[in-house]
Amino acid sequence: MNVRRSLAIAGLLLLVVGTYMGLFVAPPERHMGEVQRIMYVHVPSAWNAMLLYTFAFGFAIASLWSGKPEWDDRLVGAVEVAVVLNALLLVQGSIWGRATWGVWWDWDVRLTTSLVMLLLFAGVLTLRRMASAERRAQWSAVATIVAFVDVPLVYYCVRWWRSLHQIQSSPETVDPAMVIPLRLNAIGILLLGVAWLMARAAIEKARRRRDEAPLPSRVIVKETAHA
Amino acid sequence: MRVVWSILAKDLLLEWRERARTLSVVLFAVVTLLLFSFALGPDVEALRAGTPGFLVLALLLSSTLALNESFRIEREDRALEGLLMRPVGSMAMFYAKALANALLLTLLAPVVVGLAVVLYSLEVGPPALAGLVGCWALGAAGLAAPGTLYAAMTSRLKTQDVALPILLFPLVVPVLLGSVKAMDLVLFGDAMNQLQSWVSLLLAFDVIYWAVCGVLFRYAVEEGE
Amino acid sequence: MPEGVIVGGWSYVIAAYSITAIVLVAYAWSIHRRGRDERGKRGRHE
Amino acid sequence: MGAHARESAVHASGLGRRFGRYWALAHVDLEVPYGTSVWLRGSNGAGKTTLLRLVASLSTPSCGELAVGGHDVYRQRAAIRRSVSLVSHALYLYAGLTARETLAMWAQLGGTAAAARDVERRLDEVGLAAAADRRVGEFSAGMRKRLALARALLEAPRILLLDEPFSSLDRAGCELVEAWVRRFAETGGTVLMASHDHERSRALCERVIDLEDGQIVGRETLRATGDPS
Repeated sequence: MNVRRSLAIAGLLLLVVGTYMGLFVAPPERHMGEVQRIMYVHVPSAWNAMLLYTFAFGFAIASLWSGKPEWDDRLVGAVEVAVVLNALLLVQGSIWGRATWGVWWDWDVRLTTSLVMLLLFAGVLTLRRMASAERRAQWSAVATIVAFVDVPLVYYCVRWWRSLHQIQSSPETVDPAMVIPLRLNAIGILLLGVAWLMARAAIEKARRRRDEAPLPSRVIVKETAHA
Repeated sequence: MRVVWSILAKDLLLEWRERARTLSVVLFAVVTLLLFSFALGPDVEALRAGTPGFLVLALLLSSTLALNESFRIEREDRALEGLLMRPVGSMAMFYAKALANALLLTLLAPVVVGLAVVLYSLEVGPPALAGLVGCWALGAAGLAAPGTLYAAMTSRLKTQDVALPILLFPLVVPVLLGSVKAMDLVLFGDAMNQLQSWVSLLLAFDVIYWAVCGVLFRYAVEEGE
Repeated sequence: MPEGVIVGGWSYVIAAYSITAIVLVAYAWSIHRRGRDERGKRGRHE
Repeated sequence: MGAHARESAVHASGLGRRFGRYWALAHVDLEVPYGTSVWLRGSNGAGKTTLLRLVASLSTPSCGELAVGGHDVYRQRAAIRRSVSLVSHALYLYAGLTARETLAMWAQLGGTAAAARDVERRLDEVGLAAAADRRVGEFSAGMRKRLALARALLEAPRILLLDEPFSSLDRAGCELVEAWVRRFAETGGTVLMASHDHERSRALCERVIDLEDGQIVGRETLRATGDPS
């Protein structure tokens, strides 16, 4: 509880500072002007969604390997938080697109990939809800692994399908005044995300416990022999 | 291997015995193709340009029918559980079921591709036809692997008719794109020599998912704690 | 990429940041509420 | 107890299975030596089917130990399944296959040449020789049951699990099952069966386990192992 709370508070603080710097300290970008400020929340959302999906993938493997339900708790935490960030990513990307390309949606590689990714992992959460208790953990892990493996394939196929987009700009090539808010926000969302992951895992664990009735007390066995 | 073959033979025999059901999958694919044509209006040029997309969508939509059907026979008298009780190994079971599904979906190709050639007055020679069927087969294989894995899970659910498509369709976006583009290049010429990269994308998807799903199938069919 | 600088655009920035803030707060609240519900239910069962 | 595990066909201690909030089986301690026939007695919902499914390794225990033929149920499912046959409520039959095809496929899956040669004999034994080439879908409930029994025989198990073997069978069918279980037990096979047919079960089995609400409430020894009534 304490770890979770301090992570959340630290994350929030970083996020506030990063956002302030991103909005008011960092200079506007050369071509995109003020619109570029969306990047300070957009890119961190993307990084963290990917990172949390990767966590989920790791948890899925651990869950199948060990059969321990704790890994499944963490898995649902990671997937759920990542799906929220992923949905945000799409909305931010769409607003950015409207401002720079003049359309809400462009079949851009990363935007399209993140839409497919959202559908894939929303599918994991749906399957989870439909599965019976005995199979829930295994099915969630299976679906998570299958979905995660798909992400690079989707990325490459969309890229080949429509390869007319800007190349990824690495933080080294941009102004340091831009790098700092970006990093602050990235770490802020990461800490917040991990705190949520833990909170969500705790909820799942509590739900599991609630469904576990205590073992009934042992009855006395009557022995009879006719031999 | 022998075990894979005997389960596969059983599936194919049952498929043949219940050919009325199998035929309904074929009919469904044909109807889908027709509907796409009506939706796009009678402009032959536009229809012709859209052929690869229509073909792959017909395949995709009929695949969920075929996949659900393939597990209905296993669920009816819980026969899948009977197979589990034999020293078969879930991997062998997976490959048998997935092969049966891939074969069945591939067998749709001659009918649906043939119909498309007639409907959209495509001018194709034997090499192009072979190419189309080849792309179709690669796509069918790509659908069959994750499709078999997911159908094994969703066949236990009351919501199986919805569950399978919402899980499967986003997953097979690479298969869809890959086979549409590959068919497009086969049909309308491949000026920049891109066919190879699309075919290798399809192959990569097939290889990865035939391997991964084979390993994971066990967790889809065995009961956990 | 278009030439020149995009002028204005603050409204897009504000929209993006507000939506982000709303979604993050809403999710935090939902986690909090679900956690509280779960603790409440457990109390009743035991 | 642990030392006996190797010699017992079934060894369970503290075995439990939970479904959600409900314990279908709890505190089950069981020691079944090879060559013994055990009758699981109890009303519906007492946990008989759950116990049989656990022993068959189709279901995973929620707690406790379970070894079948000396193999641990958590880690050695494949080995357990090689030595165990289950005839459950669901008969695991494909409606579209004929009786002969069903058995032939099962023999192939088992992988033993002896089983493949046995197909005709087994069909004859359960009185389905005349119907061998008809599809299972056209069979009556009794015929389906007989086919499932023939299939279980084909698997040449060391341990036989029967869930209500007499249900949906006519008199002749029941007698067939009785003769068949008796022969299996005489050749050293181990039987665990759940049944509501008191008379037949009492005649067949050496021991009785009473189940109630998921727990063993009584054990009865009817006669010494291997001693025909």
